[in-house]
Amino acid sequence: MATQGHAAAANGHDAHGHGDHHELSFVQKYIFPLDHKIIGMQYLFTGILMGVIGALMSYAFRMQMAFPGKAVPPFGLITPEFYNSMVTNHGSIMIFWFAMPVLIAAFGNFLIPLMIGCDDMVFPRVNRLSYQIFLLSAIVLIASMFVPGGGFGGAWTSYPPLSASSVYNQTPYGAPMWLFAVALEFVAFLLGGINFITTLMNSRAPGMKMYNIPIVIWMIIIASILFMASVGPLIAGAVMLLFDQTIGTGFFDPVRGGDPVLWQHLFWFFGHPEVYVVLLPAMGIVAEVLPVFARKKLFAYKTVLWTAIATGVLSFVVWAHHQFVAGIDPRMANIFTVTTLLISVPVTEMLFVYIGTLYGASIQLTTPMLFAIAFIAEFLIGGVTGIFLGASGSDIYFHDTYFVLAHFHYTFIPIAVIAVFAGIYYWFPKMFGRFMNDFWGKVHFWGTAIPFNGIFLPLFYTGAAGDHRRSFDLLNFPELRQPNLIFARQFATISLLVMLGFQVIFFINFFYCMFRGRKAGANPWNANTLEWVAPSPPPHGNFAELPNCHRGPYEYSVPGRESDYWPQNEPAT
Amino acid sequence: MATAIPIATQRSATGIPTGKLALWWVIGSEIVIFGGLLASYLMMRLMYDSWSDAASHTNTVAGAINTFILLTSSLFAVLAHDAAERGKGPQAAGYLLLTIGGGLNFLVVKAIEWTGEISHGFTITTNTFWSFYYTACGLHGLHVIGGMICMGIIAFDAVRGKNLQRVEYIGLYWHFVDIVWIFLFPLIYIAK
Amino acid sequence: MSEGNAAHNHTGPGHHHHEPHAPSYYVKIWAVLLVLLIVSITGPMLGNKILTLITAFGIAVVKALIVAAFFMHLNVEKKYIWYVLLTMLAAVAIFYFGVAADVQKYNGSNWTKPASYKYDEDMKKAHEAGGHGGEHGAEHGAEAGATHGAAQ
Amino acid sequence: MMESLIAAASSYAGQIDQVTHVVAILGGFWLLLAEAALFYFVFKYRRSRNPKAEYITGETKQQMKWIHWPHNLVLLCDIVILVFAVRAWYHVKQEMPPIDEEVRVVGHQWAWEFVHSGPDGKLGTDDDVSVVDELHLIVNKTYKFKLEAADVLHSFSIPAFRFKQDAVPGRQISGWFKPTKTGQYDVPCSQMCGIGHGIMGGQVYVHTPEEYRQWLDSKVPKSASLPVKGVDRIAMNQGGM
Repeated sequence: MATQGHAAAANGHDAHGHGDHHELSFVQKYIFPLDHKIIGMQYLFTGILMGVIGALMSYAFRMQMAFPGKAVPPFGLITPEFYNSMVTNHGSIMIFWFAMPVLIAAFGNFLIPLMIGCDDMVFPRVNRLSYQIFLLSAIVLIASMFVPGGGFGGAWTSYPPLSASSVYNQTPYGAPMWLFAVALEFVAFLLGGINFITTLMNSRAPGMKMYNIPIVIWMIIIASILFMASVGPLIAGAVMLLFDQTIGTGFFDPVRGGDPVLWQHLFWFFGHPEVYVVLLPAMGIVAEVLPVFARKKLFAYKTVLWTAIATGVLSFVVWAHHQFVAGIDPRMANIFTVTTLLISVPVTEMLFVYIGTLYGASIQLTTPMLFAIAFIAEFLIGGVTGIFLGASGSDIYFHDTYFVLAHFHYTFIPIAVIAVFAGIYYWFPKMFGRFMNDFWGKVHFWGTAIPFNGIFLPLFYTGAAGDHRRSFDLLNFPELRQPNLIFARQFATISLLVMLGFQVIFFINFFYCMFRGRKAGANPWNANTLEWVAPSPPPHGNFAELPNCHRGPYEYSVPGRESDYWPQNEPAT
Repeated sequence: MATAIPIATQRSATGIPTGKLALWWVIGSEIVIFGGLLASYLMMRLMYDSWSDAASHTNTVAGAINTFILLTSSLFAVLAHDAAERGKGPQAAGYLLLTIGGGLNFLVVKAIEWTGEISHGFTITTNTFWSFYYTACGLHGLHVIGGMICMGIIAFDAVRGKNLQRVEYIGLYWHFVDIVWIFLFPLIYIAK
Repeated sequence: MSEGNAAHNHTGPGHHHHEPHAPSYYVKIWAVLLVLLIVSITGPMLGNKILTLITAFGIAVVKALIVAAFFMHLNVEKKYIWYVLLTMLAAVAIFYFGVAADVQKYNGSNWTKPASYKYDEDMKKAHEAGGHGGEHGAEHGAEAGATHGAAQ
Repeated sequence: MMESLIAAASSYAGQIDQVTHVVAILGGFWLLLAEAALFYFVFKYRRSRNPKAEYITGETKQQMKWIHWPHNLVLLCDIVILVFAVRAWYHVKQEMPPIDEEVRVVGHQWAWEFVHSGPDGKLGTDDDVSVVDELHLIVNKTYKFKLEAADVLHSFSIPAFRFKQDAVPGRQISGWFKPTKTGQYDVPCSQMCGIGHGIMGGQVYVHTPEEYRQWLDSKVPKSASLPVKGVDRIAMNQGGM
């Protein structure tokens, strides 16, 4: 490979390049860092904080759903405006300010340089800028809920004309601020994505060929490319909608020549690939955790990689299934049904590969492994229920019901919560040089995985019985006043409270073990990938000596070897 | 603050320098942004017969002059790259300044053109054709301004022979902005 | 040490440099571009719609390709840069063809767009009524927006 | 399965439920199979029972079969689902069967306006009966609706008919339904339409022809000339059934 020449030369000035990094002040190191790991932490903590805010919002509106008209401490009576704003911002936060920063930005920043064996991202300052823009976007979003008129309440899809005019949405400041925050966030992730892609393409350890790259890195890169190729129209659309809101253009006003359906397309052309933008990194995390604790090579590496790429390509031609009944031409819906059902093939294939990895394995049920297995088990449900919605015929009924809501929470919670926990428990020793407590980790696991089903299984039922989304009081509709539906809603809400309660254990465990946990060595899990070569936690510059790569990342239990793992950097003897 | 360059930045597994590779991805992401906007415009332009009447009010002469200016500034940008390639920093900086001059000219023509249109009552809210007109040209204009600022900084370094490879990168960006205009020109000014 | 020197000093095996051209080479390409520009401006004067489309958009594509190939040096760049750019263009094309069926038409299977039809008619009338469709259009727009909001 | 959750009161409710059931059976099969395999492996290959893992690359032809066969079978299931789904979709959204009556539906913030064709059976005439949040239909008649939105997006949804269509400002979207069971059903708005989205819901009353005529009589002003023709038409259609 052409690189090896340079990289070897570059390794020469390693000592020089990083010698002067030790005298950084606290502010330089943690507030304005250039180190990819610290920036990853910033994304992780900001993302989790936003996730907690989003979860508290779900508490507010789930209480209203279960006990309509009762005061919800500490919010008091939930007004429709407040309800709409909570629903809208919950959706936006969980996807744009929780799932994306944690799955792509936090894990991407932390893992990419470590796992491909180099000392940092290629553009540390762009990386820092990307976080700062992201932080600004989060601040703008939070602020948008406290301006006169309240936060935007037009759903996270923000369909005009409702979102385009304060005459309709009653939030003259909330709506533009929401949109501005989203646009800023896109800019942050574009910068981050360019950094990720360039780093992977140019800065791999010598010897790391295409099929030696760990799956999680591939997934983050594919996700970044998907994001970059799909977000453009929505950035343009956000500018157009912002002009509609603020200076009175008519891009989406039919009377003035615009078209509301255009926004739907601009939004979902991005919105659907976005699902895979967060799904793929989660799949990647699971692909890292499974082989380590199964002590077994990942089944069919190349299949996983190519199915991921196929999923990415297909994700560009399925977007209109979100709009089947939204006013698009019904003939187009047939084309999009075909593509939507097709995309189930690579995704199921990926899941079968993961299940196949467990065949003949030697499974240690550690906390990260439990979460990884739970991801597969729960995501399967999310995937299968998606077919009801992708099949145009049944979508006529299920569209915009709680069935849809339960379906995508069955995909997003495994993605953004369960897989993220698997990743945090797994890489915690690398992040902080200490273990998290395994017992409390398992308590947290059962307290997350079981109540989660308690929330959303009842919602499949209520959705199939006709509960439609985003109504602040379903008792306004006679068909939805049946006692068993009311019970199901209450059951879901109580399960939510239980699940939220168990997260407290996680936070205590996390922060306690950050400082007091059992110390971990460089490679506590006996894993192969390059991040475990660096000390725990890795210093700025990561490796004492930059590693070379000699083999694929999943060579566990290779016959004829004494140890059951074979690190990527170990030369063949 | 310590500004040592990470080894990551200096590696080049693809054989393309890191900065240049990143710039190609920037251009890739810009293609979809402009592509989304222009595709939206094109759909409505093709649907509404009346938009050709609206388009007849655009100033073809100004558009043509601006195309000429941008093409010429692209020539200067590539000459700057050529000079940088030969290690002639000050000469490269000189060409960059000429490119910036082209950008300024472009903006001046644009300003005159917009002033005329606004004084005739064609503002961004007049109707959706003009909304697209101002949004697309405005977004493009912002790219011109951004490119000029970066070019100024790079020219400042280039005089002293520093960071000469960046002359090429900013040139790539400038050519891309030029290409966007090459498509805006027929879309807005010529097809009537 | 600056980033620039670091990256630029690489003349290792992977880093290719194309042959430097004389400035006159670029000037020649520029001259070709100018000729194309003149053709694209004069094209519409012939008054043939199809010819206009060819001279306007066909030439735009040619000009863009010339700038990309010779000024951006894509002719000597690694092939996969083309693939990256073409992928992005493909995304735009997919977007266009997926959306045009709804946005670019007045009607389709079981739907029509009366508002868009009326808008187009009004615009045409305004244009015929007076040279300055602009001011009229502005009033119309505001008025329409207001009635739209209030009447219903 | 679906009928036990919510009434099926239109001619195509059964067909849409059929799609749901096909998906449930095929999807359920794969779901159970995958979950069973997953938990069986986790149980069987846990460390205490199987201390040494096997080395399987999953890239030999023999091993790839385990991916390829499910791959092909999933594809086959997709095609089956596709056939059912597209048939139902075509029937509900693209076809326009011979119609008996027309009704105009307009979504407002935050109420439905239903314009019934009135005694003369034609929309757009003086005797149209416009009612807020009440849609009155005759059982076993095929209705064509013309759906509009006055301000923002709404979604005209009748769960008991298994029917849903968004109303888009600037567009007029048509479709049809044929109620098959008398009774009273919800017509919620199921697309976010602003603060009052949660209270926006009407009722559809599916009447027998006699009940419908009574309702219509109560709406038509006595002074209007007796619209014999319209009533006759209804009666005639009734006879023809």
